[in-house]
Amino acid sequence: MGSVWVREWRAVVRNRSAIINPVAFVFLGVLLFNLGSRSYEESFDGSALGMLWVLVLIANLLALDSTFRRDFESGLLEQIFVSAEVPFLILFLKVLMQWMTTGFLISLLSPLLALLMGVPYELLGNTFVALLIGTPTLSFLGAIGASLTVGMGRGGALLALLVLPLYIPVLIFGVDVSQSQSIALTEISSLYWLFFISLASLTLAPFAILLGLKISLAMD
Amino acid sequence: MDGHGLYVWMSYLAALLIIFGNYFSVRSLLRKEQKSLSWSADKHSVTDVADEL
Amino acid sequence: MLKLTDLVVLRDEARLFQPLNATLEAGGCVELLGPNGSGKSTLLRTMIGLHDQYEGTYECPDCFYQGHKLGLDDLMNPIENLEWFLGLEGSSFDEDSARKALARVNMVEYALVPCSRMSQGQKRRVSMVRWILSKRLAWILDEPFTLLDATGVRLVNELIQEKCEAGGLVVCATHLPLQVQEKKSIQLEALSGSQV
Amino acid sequence: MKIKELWHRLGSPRWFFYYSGAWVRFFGVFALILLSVGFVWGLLFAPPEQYQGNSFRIFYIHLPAAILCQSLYLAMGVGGFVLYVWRMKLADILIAACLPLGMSLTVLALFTGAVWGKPTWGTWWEWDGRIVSTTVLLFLYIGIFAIREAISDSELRGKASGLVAMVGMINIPIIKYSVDWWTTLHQPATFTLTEKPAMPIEMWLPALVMVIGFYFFAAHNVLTRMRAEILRREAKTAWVKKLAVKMV
Repeated sequence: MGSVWVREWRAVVRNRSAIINPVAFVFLGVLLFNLGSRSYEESFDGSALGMLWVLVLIANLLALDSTFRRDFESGLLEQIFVSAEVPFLILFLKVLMQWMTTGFLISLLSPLLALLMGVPYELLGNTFVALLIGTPTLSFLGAIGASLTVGMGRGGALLALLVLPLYIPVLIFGVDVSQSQSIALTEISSLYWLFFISLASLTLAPFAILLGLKISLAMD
Repeated sequence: MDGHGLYVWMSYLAALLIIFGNYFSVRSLLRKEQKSLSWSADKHSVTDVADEL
Repeated sequence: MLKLTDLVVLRDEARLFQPLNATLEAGGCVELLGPNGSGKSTLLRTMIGLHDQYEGTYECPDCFYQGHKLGLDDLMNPIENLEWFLGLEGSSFDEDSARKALARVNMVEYALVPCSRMSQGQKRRVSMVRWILSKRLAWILDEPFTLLDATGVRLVNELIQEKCEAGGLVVCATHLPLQVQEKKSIQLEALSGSQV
Repeated sequence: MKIKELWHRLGSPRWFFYYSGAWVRFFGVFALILLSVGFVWGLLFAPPEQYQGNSFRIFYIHLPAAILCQSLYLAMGVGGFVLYVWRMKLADILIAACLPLGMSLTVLALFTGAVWGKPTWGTWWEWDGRIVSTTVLLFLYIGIFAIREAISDSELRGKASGLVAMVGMINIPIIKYSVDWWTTLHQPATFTLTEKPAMPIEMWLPALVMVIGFYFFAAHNVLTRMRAEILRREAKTAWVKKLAVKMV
């Protein structure tokens, strides 16, 4: 099992564009948003946070297709299904790595992003926590869609159609947590929900991903 | 209908449209299948099919 | 032991060939012949469980599978690829035997070169190292001669011969008959269209 | 034991085809009666509502459409579950049969909602919780439709759409809850006209007739579509050939 971890880590580190692209996309999105719509007179009204979350959602969506694509096309995925004792764990690991390069990295940089969006200082902490808890859901639910479309040459539009409706709760609760005045768990129930959704998708989604990949492998 | 007639009629017409649309599409689907089946039954002779049974 | 009983593989609800019956004891080798589209690859994928539309039954031991896709990560070098694969299988990895096996396929000087810099034929050779190191009882090989030069073809035959002598079991779909001492042949005929 | 046996027989297309025939006729006849009664009643005889006047008559269409589009999605989700647990091909046929009707009823629910909204709220579209959830439902339907279009192998197509339907079914309550949450945050509920508890019997009775009528119509529609699909898929089997000989 150790060598499998090592390999996943190497695959992430050596595929530098996969690390840079999502983060660069969010920064560019922030830039465009400010050029397009920000007016300096207005005080902060929360729509900037919503926009930031939408950018994170789309950045994740754009990176989703590559979760399994390279492994599928090179035949590593079929080796995993044929030879591995527990494909489940390896797939879990893969999605986790996808999260590291998208959601996790973006969460780490979120204070900077939020400042660029004009979010007041008091909300930076909340935004960070909300992103950190909310983004794993995006990766895991999204990977279900990716597992089904990986066998189709270009499944981009279909992937968006399958996945974006499922992102709605994360967007709503995430924005709400980001905007809350306090971060105490007892005071904001949306944080509970964000937690719940995250845990549920972490535990349930891998089963669906397994089934989806089996379908894609049988299509081959 | 105190000025709301247009809205009410629009809704009911839309409902009728969708009900009949679905009804006829399903009916034509069934007809099509039955037709293609009886056509292929014509092509095989009846005894031929009886042998297979 | 490999055992196929009235096995028919379906694709899109259509049978691909006539029901197959075959038994293969350990130490045996079977070559699967047939024109394109006769269902060779799909039969192999059925035996390893990647394709599950079939009628009849089959028994198949733990397998090593080599499909059309090589299963090598372009970002990694052969040593890393092997380490990953053996970890996947749950067998132990040591670099000496990996290098020895690489020498066998004449690729030892590429041990630390990322696979992205190799030609297709060279990648094929590297993938053959996995056959050698795999601890699985059976090999399921899908057209192993593709893209190989004459020495490569000879090497494949030798490896299969050795596997059988060591008490292994080889199923190989191929267009080029195997050059081994004892083999069974199964000829698949493509069925025309959907005869269910 | 008996129920188990019945269940397995239900999975056989042939058995299903034979026994669904009578049900189709039953549902068809009652759907016709109930819907005719419901349409005339709702349109002409039900009393106008106190505040909304005659535009309330749209409710008799809107309610059944909104209920049915959710029920049909639920049926698809359950179909997906059955497909995976019992590997029943009939479940795939069920999913395929629910899809067009469910999608068109979702559109109908959205359309009547908009048409109803204009005279009552003064706007065609409001970012209200129920409207948003129904719109999301429409996208979930489109997703299943799209994935069915994208996969050519019939068995894999069924499995993939069953998986998507199951995932959607699990997510729908969460999506609904989150959207409701969002609405209450952003705008205090200003219109709760349909949820007035004391609706007089002359008004909810036609609604009930319409809902049951729509259910019967849906059953008729879905079963007939399934029967057509069974004939198509099993066209080469002996029992369908025998049937075809009878039809000639």
